[in-house]
Amino acid sequence: MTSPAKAEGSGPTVALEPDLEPKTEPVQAEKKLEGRSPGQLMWQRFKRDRTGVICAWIVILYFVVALAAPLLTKISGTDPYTLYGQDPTYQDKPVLDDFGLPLGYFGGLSGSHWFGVEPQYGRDVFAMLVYGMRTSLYMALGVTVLMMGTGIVLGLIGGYFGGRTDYWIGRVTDFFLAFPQQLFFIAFMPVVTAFFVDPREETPTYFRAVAMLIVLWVLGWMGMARLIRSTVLTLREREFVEAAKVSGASPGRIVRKEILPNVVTPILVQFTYQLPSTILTIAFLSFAGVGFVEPTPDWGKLFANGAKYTEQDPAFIFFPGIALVIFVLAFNLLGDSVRDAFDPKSGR
Amino acid sequence: MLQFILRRTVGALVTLFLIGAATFFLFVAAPSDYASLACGKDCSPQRLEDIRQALGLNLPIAQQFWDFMSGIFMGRDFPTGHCSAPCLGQSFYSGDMVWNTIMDRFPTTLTLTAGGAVVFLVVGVGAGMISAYKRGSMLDKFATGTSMVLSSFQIYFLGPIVLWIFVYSTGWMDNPQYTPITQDPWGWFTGMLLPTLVMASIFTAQYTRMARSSMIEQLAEEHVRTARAKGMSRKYVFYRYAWRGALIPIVTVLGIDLSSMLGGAVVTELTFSLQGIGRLAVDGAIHKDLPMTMGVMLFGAFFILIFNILTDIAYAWIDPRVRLS
Amino acid sequence: MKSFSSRRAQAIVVAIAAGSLALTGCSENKGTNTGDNAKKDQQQASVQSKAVTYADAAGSTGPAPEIAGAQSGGTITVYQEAGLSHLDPGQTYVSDAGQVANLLFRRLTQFQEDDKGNVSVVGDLATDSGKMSDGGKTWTFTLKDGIKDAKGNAITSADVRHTVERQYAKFIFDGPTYLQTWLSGAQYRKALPGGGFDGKHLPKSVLDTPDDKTVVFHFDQPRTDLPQTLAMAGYAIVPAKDDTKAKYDTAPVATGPYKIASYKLGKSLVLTKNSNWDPKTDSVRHQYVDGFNFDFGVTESTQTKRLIADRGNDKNAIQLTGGVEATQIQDVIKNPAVSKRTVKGYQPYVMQLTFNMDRVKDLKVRQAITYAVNSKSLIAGEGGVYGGDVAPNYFAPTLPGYEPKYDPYGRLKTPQGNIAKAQELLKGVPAAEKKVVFAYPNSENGQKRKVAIEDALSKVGFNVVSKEVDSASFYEQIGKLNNPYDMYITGWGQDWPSPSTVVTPIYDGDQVADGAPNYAHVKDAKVDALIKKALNQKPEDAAKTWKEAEHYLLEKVVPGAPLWYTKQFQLSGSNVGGTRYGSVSSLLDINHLYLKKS
Amino acid sequence: MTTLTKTEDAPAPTGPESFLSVRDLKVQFSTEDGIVKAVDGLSFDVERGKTLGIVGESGSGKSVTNLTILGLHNPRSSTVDGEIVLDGKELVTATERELEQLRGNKMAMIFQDPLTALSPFYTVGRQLSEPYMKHRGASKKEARDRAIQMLEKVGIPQPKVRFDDYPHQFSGGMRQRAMIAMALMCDPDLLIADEPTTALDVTVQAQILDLLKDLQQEFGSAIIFITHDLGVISHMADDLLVMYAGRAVERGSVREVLHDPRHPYTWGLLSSMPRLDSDIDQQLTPIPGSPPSLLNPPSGCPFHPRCAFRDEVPGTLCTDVRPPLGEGRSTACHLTPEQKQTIFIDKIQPRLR
Repeated sequence: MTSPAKAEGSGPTVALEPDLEPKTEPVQAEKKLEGRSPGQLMWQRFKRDRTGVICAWIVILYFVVALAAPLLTKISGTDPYTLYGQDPTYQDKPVLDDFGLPLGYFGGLSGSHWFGVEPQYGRDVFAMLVYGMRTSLYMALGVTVLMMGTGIVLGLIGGYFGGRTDYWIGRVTDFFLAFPQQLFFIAFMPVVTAFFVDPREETPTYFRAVAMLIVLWVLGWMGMARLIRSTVLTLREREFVEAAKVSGASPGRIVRKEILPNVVTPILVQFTYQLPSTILTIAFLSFAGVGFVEPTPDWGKLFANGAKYTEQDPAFIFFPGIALVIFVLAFNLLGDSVRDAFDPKSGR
Repeated sequence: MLQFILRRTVGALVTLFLIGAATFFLFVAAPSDYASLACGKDCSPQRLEDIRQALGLNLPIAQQFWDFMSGIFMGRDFPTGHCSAPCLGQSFYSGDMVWNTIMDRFPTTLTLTAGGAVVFLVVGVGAGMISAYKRGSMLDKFATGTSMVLSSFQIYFLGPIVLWIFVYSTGWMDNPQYTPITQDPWGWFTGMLLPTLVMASIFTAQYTRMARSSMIEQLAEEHVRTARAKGMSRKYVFYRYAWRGALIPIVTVLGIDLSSMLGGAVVTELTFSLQGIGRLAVDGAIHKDLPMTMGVMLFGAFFILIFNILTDIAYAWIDPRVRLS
Repeated sequence: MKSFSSRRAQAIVVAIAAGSLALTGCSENKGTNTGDNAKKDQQQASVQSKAVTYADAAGSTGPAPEIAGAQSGGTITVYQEAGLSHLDPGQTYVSDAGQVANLLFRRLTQFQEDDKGNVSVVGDLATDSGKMSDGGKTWTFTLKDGIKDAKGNAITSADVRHTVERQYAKFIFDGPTYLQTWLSGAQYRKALPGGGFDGKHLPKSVLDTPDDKTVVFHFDQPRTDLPQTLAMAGYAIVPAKDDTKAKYDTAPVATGPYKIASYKLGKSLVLTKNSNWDPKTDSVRHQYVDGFNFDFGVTESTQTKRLIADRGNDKNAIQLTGGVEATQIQDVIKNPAVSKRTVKGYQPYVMQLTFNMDRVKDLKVRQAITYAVNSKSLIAGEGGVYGGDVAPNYFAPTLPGYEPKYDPYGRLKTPQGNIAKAQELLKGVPAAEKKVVFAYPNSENGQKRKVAIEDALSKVGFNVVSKEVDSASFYEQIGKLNNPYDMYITGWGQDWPSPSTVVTPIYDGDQVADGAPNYAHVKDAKVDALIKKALNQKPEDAAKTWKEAEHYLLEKVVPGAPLWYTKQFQLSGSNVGGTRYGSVSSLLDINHLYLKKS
Repeated sequence: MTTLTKTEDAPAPTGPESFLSVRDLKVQFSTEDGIVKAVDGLSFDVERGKTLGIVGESGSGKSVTNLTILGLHNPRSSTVDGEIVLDGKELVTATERELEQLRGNKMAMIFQDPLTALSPFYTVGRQLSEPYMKHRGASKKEARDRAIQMLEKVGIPQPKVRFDDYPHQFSGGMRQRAMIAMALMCDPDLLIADEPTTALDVTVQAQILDLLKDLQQEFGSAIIFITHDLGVISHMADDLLVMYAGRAVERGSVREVLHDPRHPYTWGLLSSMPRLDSDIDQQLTPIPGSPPSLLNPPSGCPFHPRCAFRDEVPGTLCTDVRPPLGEGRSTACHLTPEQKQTIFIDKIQPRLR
């Protein structure tokens, strides 16, 4: 028993809802009417929304480029670790001037360095960006999914059951919200490293990634939890939920089938906002010393370092910046399209 | 209602105590303490012992923690003088009373938060509502588009550019700094205008999109159509009926954002060289200044807990169906 | 189901907005040459490293020589990123509080610099730089007449004795400890636990005040550097009548040309003229400007931008200890109007890659690393040519006895590392010894240096394991005797211009203890003998012994690979006159300023 | 597509100008699957003081018609043409401002689902007084008294107390009564009741129907009563309109249509309704199949796929030509009047007995 605007008859919902967007091309072919599940309906609506599809492709492209980083750098013949500006073997082709700023046009743009070079060390920006995307995108995706998952589950439970459980979940959320995150970063990492890693061995990058994953996850889910809880609080009072209770549905089923579809909007809005900001939080963690250490390329850090050179060498911020802006755009537009396709009632 | 507030305040106090304990023991678990840091270059064990002795670091941890927490309510005496009721101890690094330092820096953070909130609520939520009201129009596309672009910028990127344009290259405005509103309201306004706008710009995007999507959702509700059927104008229905429903998610996020901003906006303060609470927290951590860190942390936690309670009360006020369990 | 048309339009609108992000920056950067500047630095360095002379009474009587074209009036704004940790002279050891102390407090002796850079020690409160007797074990100082503190009460020998004795009290823990350890040994606090407040005083055999005007110090061994030690800010006068113990740290009483009008900790400090300071008694300081407004919390990046823009009040602004931000050095150099408002010079610090000799026992490994390390990339991280210069040996350019040409490892010829020589040395060295654990502070700068070190050494065949250490407690962690690391970058600077404050603390065998600056744990009989010999010689022949010790260390012991000399590069407002580089403070000479138009 | 016969021109309005006349109303919604013709050429009249019942299965366009009268469709997603004249005022081309003056004032609507139709955020009293204050310019005090008076009239106990309660504190029946009170605040001339009693149990249903009846006498307002419950209509309405697939298929007075139905669909409706007096084992004969999709309605007579008597009509008339609906008492069916007469008497009437 879904929301009140019950689909009448087998065809698409007869428009009791006033706000359906006019479709430009009328349907020519005689379409055989066949029943379609909500999932298929959603997929159909999404496929028709061309901008949404383009953005989906862009986002997939980002993830593919990130994955194919080693391949791409083979083509460009550069790698994110060599210090082209300082390395004696590259003495013959200077890329930096005495102040450590890139020579030539637009930040040292050249045949071998497609996106120019980094001030001071002269590392190849293209290689750093591509490798950086690999670390940042997959880390951010992992963290955001974990954060969202915990937030949604706790938000749903807290909002739906109310009473004692809501009180205790609320207090736990408050505790973590008020938790001194910055202090935790500085104190957490050395303790964990000392515990797990032999003092004379280098801390492996995967260890840092896992540590950061845990830190961001433990300290990041509260916002989502509170947002979901607030939406569920009002939904819980709605009659169709009581009707489901009356019909003997188990709480789990009610939460999954009745409440979850109705909180999709805040989830998607928050998700499209959370992923890009996690990328930049990871950069902040690296500054605070918990995240990735210098030679590991990191998209957020590339963007943040670039910010210092905005006046002297704007090109250095241009490529990571543009890549981030495009990603955020595509990701947000994709979020909107998915949200519209998913939510029958509130079509744009 | 009163019973609810009482129960939640008790919960808040317990949480505050727990966070205090967590911070304290976290701080002690950190690799080094103030004494070893302040001991300086030629630090002999004797000198280390003197510093610890002078600052009371040689007392057992539980004792130190108890002194600190009891000091908040009953006040404490230090070699340099008594520290009255809300006493958060004496900073190791500067020797100043933590409460006075916080109160001295708080107006800056308050201005940033209040100013920022006004901007991102008026501009952000306003733009979100208008674009929901005029859905599909050019205004709607423009508002959503710019909000998306803005959300991808970051303060430490936007800040320097704004400063470069308005202060350094053109000199239209002088350097952003905080002058108390009581002394010179105009100076206060111009001094804090740029940092507040830049900080608000990051939040504006999120509020625009959230206001817009929840407004659209509310407009599709049945009771909105009933109101229209009663002859209420589209604008009246928009602001009276749909708006109330859309408030809930906005209030939730506002509660979290405001309380975190009041805890100090480190990046904005660093970019604009302002002396706010955020930098106190950073300095506290860098200098291993335990009382300062504890003080700033408890100060921030206080706001977070208060705003959480206020948000829950706001839910009940907005939607009468939500019982204050 | 947003219709295709409106959604696509929105995406285009936004793409245009994002496109505008492409800032200009298309002009070609051919790279300005800074070759000539480097040579000029070398000449200026040689000036800085001349030996310090001790002036007699003539050099110590005021008033200080007038600065050509100086005007009086106006207020100087002083920018500083971090707040001052102490104002109590007894607690002052770092350079920012030191500069403020130069304005506020007088001491027995003081450094005097002339325009040609010659440094001498003159009497400040004392009539001369002190009379030495029985081979340097006894020093006598007589106070000038008419010396008063800001409250107007005269300063007597009892105040000098109080200044020394209060250092023994518990509430003083952050200042220098040279004088106390010389007078009463390492556990000096036990000699006078009350710090002179409880009526008990140091015995006459240690510190004697025969009358109101004379003070006599007695030591167990010759202390030829005493006048330079007493010139440190840490030993500035604290009159007994004004001493408020722990509270003195935020409200000290001035004796110099300026006094504190208001002080908001970590935020602002306002200094105004001290009417009780008599110019005729002071041969060093001036009182041209009406006062100083210290503005704390302004980051180095913002300081540089404001001073380049030079708008409004920034015309009267200077930097306290901050320098031109590394990323903006090029903007300053390229613009002549801005470039002429700068002062630059060497700082006393020599950065070196110190080896933990308990672990890195093989001399050949240490020498190979000294050949292979890439100073040029490390300096690039510090901001290029104006951040630092390649260091061929252990003595800083600001140290008497500095030899610019002494370069046993060819660092000046191959700053980016001599790979061939290093590989040759490493032949036959087992793989286990080629694994080195490098500790670095976990800060932005620390991570940058790690990249340079790893890149250079891995080229030569070393397996570099880098371990990050909490940046706040870096020195404390590597200071432990049993630290698990093999090498770490450390910097050490002289406290006053004499090799004794460099060689002794870092390389003296019996200085090896937890927390002691001998991070390399050097225990070499020959070095210890040379140090003892030099400490007892007169400064002129001590210099030769110090040089011999340094050569022996660099060639035979190699406790550390010299990397680079740090340099200071400061900018000031266009209206600030009399700006010169103070070779003692290695900062802008704060006592030598005036405003052109007040 | 079917070959439409010349769409019948709107029959000229006969007799004196009726209070509400709807002429050839067409309402179309565009969805991503195509154009939905919710209402496809509907015409009817309502006289002042009279009740018009509209009957039909769900999906026949009943509710859409009445929302169109109030002009509540989103102009962006729906296209309305044809003519609606209320008391001389043309509504389809009226401006939003004019419509706002009429809604709640001259014409009011009672919605089907009382649970979601009232706003959860405001008290019932306030939602009632809003239209009164707007249209009558009444003060808060006057509106409050009026509202309490109306609540009492619709049979809600202690109206003064309940005035300040919230909708979720009302039971289903009470909420429907509040809805009705809200609609009647400004004594509307036209009252549209969209299945007002469906959500209620029988006893409350009867009270509501009597209430509407009394109010009609008192204010002389015209009522359009939409339902799919023939029992309710027989008690309530004066005239009856049977709708199918967005069109009227039979029109006439209640007596004529219920006792002498002439359209196969109406027969089906009547015979699928249980009667109190029929004996227990009397077989109910539901109409086979399900309502047509309005996306591409069946060719010719929309009912032909489910009509048991289409082979009685010679040739392929039923499947090709759409039967027109005449004026007054008429049905849209190709069967000749005699055929209708005989089929009804032989096959349908015995079942209804």
